Formats: sequence, structure tokens, C-alpha cells
Amino acid sequence: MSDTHHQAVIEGLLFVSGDEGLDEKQIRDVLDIDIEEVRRHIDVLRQRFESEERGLQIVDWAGHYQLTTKPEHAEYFKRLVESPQSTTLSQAALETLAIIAYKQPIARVDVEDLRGVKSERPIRTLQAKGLIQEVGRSEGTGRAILYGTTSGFLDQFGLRSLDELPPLPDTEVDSSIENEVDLFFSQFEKVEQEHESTE
Amino acid sequence: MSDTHHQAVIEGLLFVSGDEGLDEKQIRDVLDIDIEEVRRHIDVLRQRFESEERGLQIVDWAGHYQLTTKPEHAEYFKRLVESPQSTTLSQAALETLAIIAYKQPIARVDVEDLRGVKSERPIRTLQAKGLIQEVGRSEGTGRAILYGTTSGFLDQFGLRSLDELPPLPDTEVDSSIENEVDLFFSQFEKVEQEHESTE
Amino acid sequence: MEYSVKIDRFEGPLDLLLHLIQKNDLDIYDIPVAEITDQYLSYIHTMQVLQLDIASEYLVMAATLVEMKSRMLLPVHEDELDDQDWLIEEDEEDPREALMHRLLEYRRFKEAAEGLKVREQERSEQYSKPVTNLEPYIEEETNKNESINASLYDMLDAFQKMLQRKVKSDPAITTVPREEISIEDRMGEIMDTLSTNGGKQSFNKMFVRSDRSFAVVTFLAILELMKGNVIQCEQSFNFEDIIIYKTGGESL
Repeated sequence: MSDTHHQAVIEGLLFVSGDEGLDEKQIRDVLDIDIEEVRRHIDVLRQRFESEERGLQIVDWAGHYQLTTKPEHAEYFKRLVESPQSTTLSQAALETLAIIAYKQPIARVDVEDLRGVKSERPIRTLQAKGLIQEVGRSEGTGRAILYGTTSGFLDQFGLRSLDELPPLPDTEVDSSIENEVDLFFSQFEKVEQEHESTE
Repeated sequence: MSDTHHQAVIEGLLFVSGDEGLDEKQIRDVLDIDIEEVRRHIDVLRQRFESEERGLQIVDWAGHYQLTTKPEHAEYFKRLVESPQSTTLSQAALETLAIIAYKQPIARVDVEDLRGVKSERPIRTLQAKGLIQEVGRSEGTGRAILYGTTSGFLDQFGLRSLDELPPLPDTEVDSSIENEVDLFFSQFEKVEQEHESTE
Repeated sequence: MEYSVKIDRFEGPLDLLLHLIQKNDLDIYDIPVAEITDQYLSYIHTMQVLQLDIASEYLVMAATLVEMKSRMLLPVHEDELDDQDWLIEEDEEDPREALMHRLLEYRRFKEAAEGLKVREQERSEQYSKPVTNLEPYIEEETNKNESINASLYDMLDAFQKMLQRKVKSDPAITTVPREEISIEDRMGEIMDTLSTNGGKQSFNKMFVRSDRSFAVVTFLAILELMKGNVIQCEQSFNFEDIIIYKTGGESL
């Protein structure tokens, strides 16, 4: 495998690992090369990224590499979130809204658990827009605020009642059961065939 | 602002928007340039990405540009992360989806007519997965719900638009030709036989 | 435990018919009704014997086939022809025509579904990343008066994406290629386990790995061993763990 090829793959690897990044060992294992070589490739990539025609850079903390945008472009990302058709803003808000709609009443910590990120801001946004509201307090020690959707939410999405919410994507479970049955039968058939052939 | 600078920013914008992608208008608004220029920059970037030392590419799915890794490197990413498409559809769901994609807008009864079986469940699955949606009501007495595909469908199958759907296998036409040929040959054989018997 | 399974893995009567046509190398444009009907019925019959749930559509198709078969066997009477000229005229069409068209039409979409599957596969070879969290860039005041321009499906879509993101970020390098274990190997392993444990072992402890294929293979291996009288299972109470004993019976 050529160096160029390895460097291209590392670029892809850093990309798919997104905000989490990768450490040297992971790159080494995937490419099956040694650490020295990984470092050498990263250095080459780093230099290439420095070119002003590139919009990304490699940052690292103690052998943990991550691809990020360049700080000097920050103003554009700000414009992106502020733009009216911004989907990036709504993604956070929509996710949060979906969780609250289906799991209400629900506390903020539980929303955060599900999303895997802090959700104070989207919750405040949704509240400000009148889509969610406080509906009570949890029983537990913290007596955390519980959130639920408002009638404004129903209006916004053209629902008569919460019962009209489309079913939650629980199909993961469905398909795994289906797979199980399929697996069972394919194995079963194999056994049957083996039996037939020995008879 | 130089072209190089704009291209660098677009690379960064595509990076942050990840699997959501960006449409031309969003890029235009953020950079405050016109659509033609956006397209020109995308073309330049696309060409640069084609170089074999790069690990990314620009795709255009559902009218959104997004960055993805190159298919020829897929084997490496399989070792690292699960495929974004790990949610594969059951045969029933795929069939139903194919019918809806090609015949939209279409009511459930018509899907069932074509498949010869009840299709409530696959339709629900597809809806929950965000691949199809209600797009209206039929004119008829029942005012049946009509279904169509979503932009999520385009994204899931890597299509720019519905026009990119491969043409539906046209068995009807094929068959009539085949029939004609068959007919021709059977007639031909008959004639031959008659000839032989008279000789 | 009762399994309610769709007839084998057929997607319905049309799918089953296509399968029979293909398997027997029959001409879809000239379906031998008697033959296909017999085959279809024997298929349904097998399913009944196996006590599998048969969706009503299969039975409706069976009835249609039987009717078609009998119609094609019936001789057409001359006088009847005269009497109901107009009726026969309409009926003159090959009764198989409608079925043929349904089968052909269904086949088109079955193929299209196959095409979609391939596309999905190709698409899945191209990886992306989740949207970068841009919340730090948001300034509070600006986003308050903005209206949400999203449909219910956008919301579901967001939710779906989040689920996918969780799957993706959970395991880093944990995707181990599935190891195929044969039932026979597993039978041997179970016997070994029993031997090293003084001839008995708990049923639950046989499932040392948590993946499905392992569980299925283990389960089938145990069934096989029971069938061969090599092991025996005992359970003292409902829901109690089952204990597997090695019997003195024939060995492998």
C-alpha cells in the first residue's frame, strides 16, 4: 500500500470519527501499520491541511487526533446556525422535541441521557417557542422539572391529540426479531437438509 | 474574498453539516455569493477531492451536498464504525418501498393489490423510518391516505432526486417481444414440420 | 412456544407462485394451471401440517387457482355459446391472463426492490459523520423569534438520526466479524462441557456468548443431542433453570 493511499484513508478515518476523534492505536490497527508510520502520515496530512485552500485542520491531544474546522472561519458557522433555513439548529431542537413528545413527562437529565449531550439550550428554545412546558416535578430527591408538550405543539404539527403521533421508530427491535426467526429457520433448514442427505 | 478562501470555507461548512448536508442556498447565504459561484466552487472542490491522496468526496443526495468517505476505502471504515445504513429493511418493507417510490402518490389498497398481501405493517415501518410519508388524500369515496417517499428516502439510497431512480424493469414490453419471438418460432417450426412431412 | 411464521419466507401468494414457476421452469406467459394449482395446494397443505399460520391471502389465491383449473377443464357447450354470446365474448379471454399480468407486475417491483437493496448497499459504503454540535455558535436572542419550520417527519427523522448516532458512537472497534459455528461443532463443545462438569450443567450456562447466532446454534445443538438421546434435560419448576444431563446412551 502506498503512503498516499494510507494518508487518504486516515483522512477518511478522522472524518468518520467526527467529534470523538481517534487515537494512534486505532489508526494503527485499522491500517495494520506501526505507530511511527501513523505519526509520519499524520504529519504529512497536517502540513497539507495547513494550506489556505483547506477548511479543516488536525488537532491532537496526546496521540488523540481529531479533525475540526479552522478557528478563523468561525464567523461562517455562526452565520450557518443563524440562517433561517438552518437545519443544524433544528436538529438539536427537533431531537429534543421528539424525545419530550414521546417520553413526556420527562426530566432534562433523561433527555440528556438519550441525546448524549447537554440539552439546556434546546429545552429553553423550545420553551420560548411555546412548544413545551413544565408539567410537574419528579418524585425523586432533586424534584427535577418534568417537561411535556403544549397545545401549541399539536397546532404546529397538525395533530388533534398526542394519540395521533406517528409510531416511534421501534422497528429496530422488530427487524431483529425477524432476523432471529430467519436465522432460526435457515439453521433449521440446514439441519433438515443434512438429515435428508444422510438418510 | 478569494476563491480559495471560499472553497476552504465550503469544505468546513460541509464538514460541520455532516450527514445532514447543505443545499446550495444555505452555502450561498452564508458566503453571500450567488448560486452560480457556489456551483463553481463545488466543482473545483469535487475535482480536488478526486485526487487519490484525498479520502473524502462530495456527493449530492436529496438536493444536499455532503461529504462522505470514498467507496473504495469502505473496508477500512467497516473495521471502525457501523455503517450508517446498518438498518437494513426487510423484504416486505423493500417491496412496499419500491412500489411507493415508483407509483407515488399511491394508496395502501393499491400497494396491497400489487403485492397480493396486507401491507399495513411494512407501511408503518417505512413511515417510522422516515422513508415515506402521507402526501395527500385520494379523490375517491374513502379519501384514502396517499403515500410518497421523503427526502430521507433519497438520502438513504444515495439519490439526488426521484428522477435518478433507475427505470422500472419493464417486463411487459420484454414479454411481448419474447412472446412474439416465441410465436414466430413455434409457427416457424410448424411450417417446417409440415414441409418435412410433405416431402 | 408457538411460532407464527410467514409461509417460509414468501412475501405472499404472488411471491410463492413466482417461486413455483421459477423452480419448475414454467412459462409465465403460458402457465400450466393444473400443475401450478397442485403444487400451490400441496405447499399450503404442508404449511397446515406444520401448523404455521397461513395468511388469508394465500387461501384466497388457492380458491382462485382451483376455480381457474376447473374452468379450464370444463368443456364449453355449443348451445350455451349461442345463448350467452355477449357473455362468452367477454369471457373468451384466457382466464390465466389476469393472473399473468398480476405476476408480471409484481415481478417488476420485486426486481425494483432488489435494485433498491443494491443501491442501499452501495450507499452504505460511503460513510459520513454526524452534524457537528453547533450549539456553541448560537446566540440566544437570535433564535427565539425564529419559527420552527419543520414537519412531524422532520422530527421523526431527527430522532432516527439520533438513534443511529448512538449506535455508531457506542462501540469503537468492536465489530468482530461473525464467526460461523456449525451445529455439529457446538454439539461437541456441549458434550465436552458436560464431561468436564461431572456430566451435568445448567442450560443457561451453555449460552456463554451473547450473540444471536451463537444462541440459535446452541439451542439447535441441544435439541439435536436430545433427539439423539445423548443428553437429557430436567426442570424442577416452571421458570427454574434447566439442567442438562449426559445420559449413558449412545455417544457421538
